[in-house]
Amino acid sequence: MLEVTDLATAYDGITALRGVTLRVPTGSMVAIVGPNGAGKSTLLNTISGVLRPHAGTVRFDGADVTRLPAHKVARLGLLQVPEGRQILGPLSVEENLLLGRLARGARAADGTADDLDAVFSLFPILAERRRQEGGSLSGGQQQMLAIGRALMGRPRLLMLDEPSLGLSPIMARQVFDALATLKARGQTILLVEQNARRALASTDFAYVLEQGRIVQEGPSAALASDPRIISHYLPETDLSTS
Amino acid sequence: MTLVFQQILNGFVVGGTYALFALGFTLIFGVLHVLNLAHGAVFMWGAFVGLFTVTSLGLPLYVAFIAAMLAAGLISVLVDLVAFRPLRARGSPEFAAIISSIGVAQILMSLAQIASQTQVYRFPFGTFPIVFYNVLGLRISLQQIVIVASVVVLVALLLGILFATSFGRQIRAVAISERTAALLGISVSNIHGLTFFISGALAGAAGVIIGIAFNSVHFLMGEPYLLRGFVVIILGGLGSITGALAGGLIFGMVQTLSIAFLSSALSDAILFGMMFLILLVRPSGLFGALHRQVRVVRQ
Amino acid sequence: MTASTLSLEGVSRRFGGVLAVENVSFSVAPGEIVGLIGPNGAGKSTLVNLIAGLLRLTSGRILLGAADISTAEAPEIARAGIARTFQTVRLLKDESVLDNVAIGFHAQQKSPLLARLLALPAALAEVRATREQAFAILERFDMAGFAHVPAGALSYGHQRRVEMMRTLALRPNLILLDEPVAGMNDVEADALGRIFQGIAGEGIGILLIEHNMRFVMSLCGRINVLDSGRIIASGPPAQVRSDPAVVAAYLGA
Amino acid sequence: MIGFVSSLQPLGELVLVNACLAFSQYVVLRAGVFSLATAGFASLGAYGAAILAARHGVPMPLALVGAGLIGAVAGLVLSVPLSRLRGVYQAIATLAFVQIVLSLALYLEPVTGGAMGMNGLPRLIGGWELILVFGVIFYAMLALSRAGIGSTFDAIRQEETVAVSLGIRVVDYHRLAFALSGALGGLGGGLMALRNYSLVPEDFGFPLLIAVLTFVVLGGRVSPVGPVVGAAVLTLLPEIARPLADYRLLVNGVLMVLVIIYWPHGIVDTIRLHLRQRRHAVSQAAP
Repeated sequence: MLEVTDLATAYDGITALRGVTLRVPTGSMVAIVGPNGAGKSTLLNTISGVLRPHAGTVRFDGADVTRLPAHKVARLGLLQVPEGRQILGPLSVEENLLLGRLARGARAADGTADDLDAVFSLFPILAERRRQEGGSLSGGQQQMLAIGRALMGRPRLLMLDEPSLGLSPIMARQVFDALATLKARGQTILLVEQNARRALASTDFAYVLEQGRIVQEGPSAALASDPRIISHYLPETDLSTS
Repeated sequence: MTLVFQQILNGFVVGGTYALFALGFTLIFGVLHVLNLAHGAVFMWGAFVGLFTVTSLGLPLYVAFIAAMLAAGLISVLVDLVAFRPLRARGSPEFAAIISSIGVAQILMSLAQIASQTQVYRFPFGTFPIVFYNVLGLRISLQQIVIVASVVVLVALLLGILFATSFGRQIRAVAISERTAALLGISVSNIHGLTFFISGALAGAAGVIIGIAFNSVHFLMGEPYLLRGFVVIILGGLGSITGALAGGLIFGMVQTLSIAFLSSALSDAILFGMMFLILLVRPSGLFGALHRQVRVVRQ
Repeated sequence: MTASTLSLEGVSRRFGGVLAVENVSFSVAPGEIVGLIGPNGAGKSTLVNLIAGLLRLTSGRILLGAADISTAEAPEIARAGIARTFQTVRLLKDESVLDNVAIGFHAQQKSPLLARLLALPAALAEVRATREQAFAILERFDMAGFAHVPAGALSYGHQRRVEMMRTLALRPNLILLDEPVAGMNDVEADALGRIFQGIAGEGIGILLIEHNMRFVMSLCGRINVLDSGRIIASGPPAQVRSDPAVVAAYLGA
Repeated sequence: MIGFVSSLQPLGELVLVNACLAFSQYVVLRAGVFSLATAGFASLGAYGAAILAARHGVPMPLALVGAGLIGAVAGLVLSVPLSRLRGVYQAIATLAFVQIVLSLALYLEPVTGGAMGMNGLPRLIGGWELILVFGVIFYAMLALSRAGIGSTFDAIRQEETVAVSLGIRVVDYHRLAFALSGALGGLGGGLMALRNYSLVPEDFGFPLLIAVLTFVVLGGRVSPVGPVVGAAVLTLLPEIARPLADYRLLVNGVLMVLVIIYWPHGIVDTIRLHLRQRRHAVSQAAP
């Protein structure tokens, strides 16, 4: 569904991505793991059209979307849940969700109420808080709202940037449970995570990004048991203590 | 005592027109975070279009009103295209945006000067029937009633668009975060254009109303309104819709009362002094809106 | 400037309802390189801004030697001897490399304002002397050939160096480095690391905030690990990297 | 030939007066202060000089010094609250200052002559005096650039957070910029008053504010040559290209938009940066 080929992006004068190539097949859940500052967010933002690459291509469902502006990429159903959630704070929970519907564009015009209900059944807390300002929610609830908002746009590919960032372990687990539910329904997902163990446990395939390059790739289960992966995060860690 | 109430009433009407002018001014700041110093010139062109629709085309006033709103809306979109969009593409600082909007204001004023041959125009006698009513001892003209009514309708329309339509939601989303809006599939540049159109249309309406109320339309009429518009939006808080409304009304009252009981020269000193004080004590305005962070002292 | 120890005592900072930094205590002695690591959003930048005088403390104290600098404003912190670099390089892009370094000497200017306003000989002599000192720093960093190049035209690695030189011009006794090797490859990072070691060798304390674990581990004598605003581990690299709390914070429980 | 030159003299004088006002705007913009107060300072200086010279018979040089002092004091007073504000807030607050001065000039009729202004003022300043005053100011501006204050201003304007981290007391420098701007603005106003025969409040309103701003935007905000070039071009252009005179406002507007979009550093600084880059390119090619 998504094919990224030889992507290179410079950002703030730093070359943040160098020759990144990856694929996300339809129906799969793929992780990109790597340390802070490896270029993971830059990669998602380049795919989303927020940043312009200076080399390489992004193809989505066969169409070249490399130089498409962000809103057009979103309207194709390539939706990103950005890092730090980016809830529109002064708007209500429901307004945030309704805005998410715009990305659906011409793809489907029916079933509005159903979509809201679907989000509310996945995250019941949002139904309770639907009239509240988005900014008044807790971090975990905001993450749920951000995911729900993207789902309103009926994403063909859902990209998440660090969905567990700053969440308590319980909240993070709830978020990942929701992702598992979505995956079970056939949702294609590209997940960026710093928390490698959690990411590898819930995905099919994973890429390791370091200093803007893919340094390793493989089935998530295989990577999870690869001691070298863990060494990317904590060099020379004695595995017996972890 | 009646005199005071009469002045308060007059101030209320004047304040309504200021609010109408300032709403578009503050809307652009709220959404795009730039000051559009061409807003006064757009307002002036609205008045001219309204006037020519009545005098040259002989059409009724309500048509002139709509024509002025449409024309001023389109001029305002042009202002965005010429003055702001090229700078936005480059990420230029707010200084540049202010300068380029002053430049465009001068171009618009100069064109009006050439078109009007520096003359002061008036709406023909009888464009608006002169009728007065006495209510509780106060004199109210039909004109004042229509002014207040149209301000109320336009404000209701604006609030309706902003808070009850999908377009309004998109405008508010862009105001909060352009990047998040784009990731949700909102075309940020279209929303900017729409915002400028609404802002210009409001200015156009204000232009016709003020052109009739003071029975004078000329190429320099935008400047004093722009300056007073500053006071209104600072009183209410830069970028705040309700603030612009309240600020407009306060401004109208203070101005009318101070002219009536002190002097017109002192009135400006009082109003601008008020604005100066607000900026020092509460830069976010009486009703609190955007407040840009300043990092010279520990926060 | 006499070297003195930076100490944080129970420093906290609240934003709205959230404690971004909670009861943080540690110290950086002269000549010591201390690491501060932690996942994204752990509160590292907040901590830097608290020390540098850009944010107000909610509670706790920050001392430099015996002096309490908790409420001092940023320019006074700099004059007290704490210099800093920024996460993204911030240079005066249109000015020459030499001018960018020379401005670092600002706090040491002695000629009175009037002399400078009128460009009296004493003031001009001071400007010349400052430029010579700046040039000496350039030579030391092997950048003399770039003295008159606009800083914005340099490569990223060189811009980082200019920033470092400007920081040294302040003659600090402590330097806060905010992710100095972000976006660099290992070779570039190691080159910069050797410069840091040289600086520390002169008795200047360094607080190194960094993502790059390998870099931090190789350079620091002590490391503090921040997670959700709290210090969860503190000690020499070997001890920190086998600490279960640290492993959990980075890899997930 | 002599007739032609003598017809140019008033124009040349106007350029010099405008350049003084442009320097008042330049000094604040260079320090990263978005002040539009120059027109207000000029108004205070003009009335001050006129009252001192015409009513109290103070000699011309002293009246000019008085005008500069009045402006400097006003700038200093204004800087106390305004160094806390930034950007558009600073701009709007100084705009309010200009309007307050303007309406007080209208209101205080016994002192200022109100809307009728002051008429029949003696013409105490001619070409040579102007050249002398301009020379002194230009020297002061050069001094500012050479003795380190200019580069401190540049640092504050471009990266305030960095400036602060280097121990630069930004508030002090903003005060200095306001005071200098006040002094230069007051002096410029004094020059206007002492060579114009008459004085009305509208001379110091929004149009002057915009004109002065245009000088600096067009000329450049860093090199002290910039404001002079800006003032000269905009003062002479309508006179040299006579057909343009009727479209002065239009030409100004178009110039402003084009310059800020395509040459955001202004004429002089763009050329300066370009030359430096070229020189650097040459020195790199031939090491």
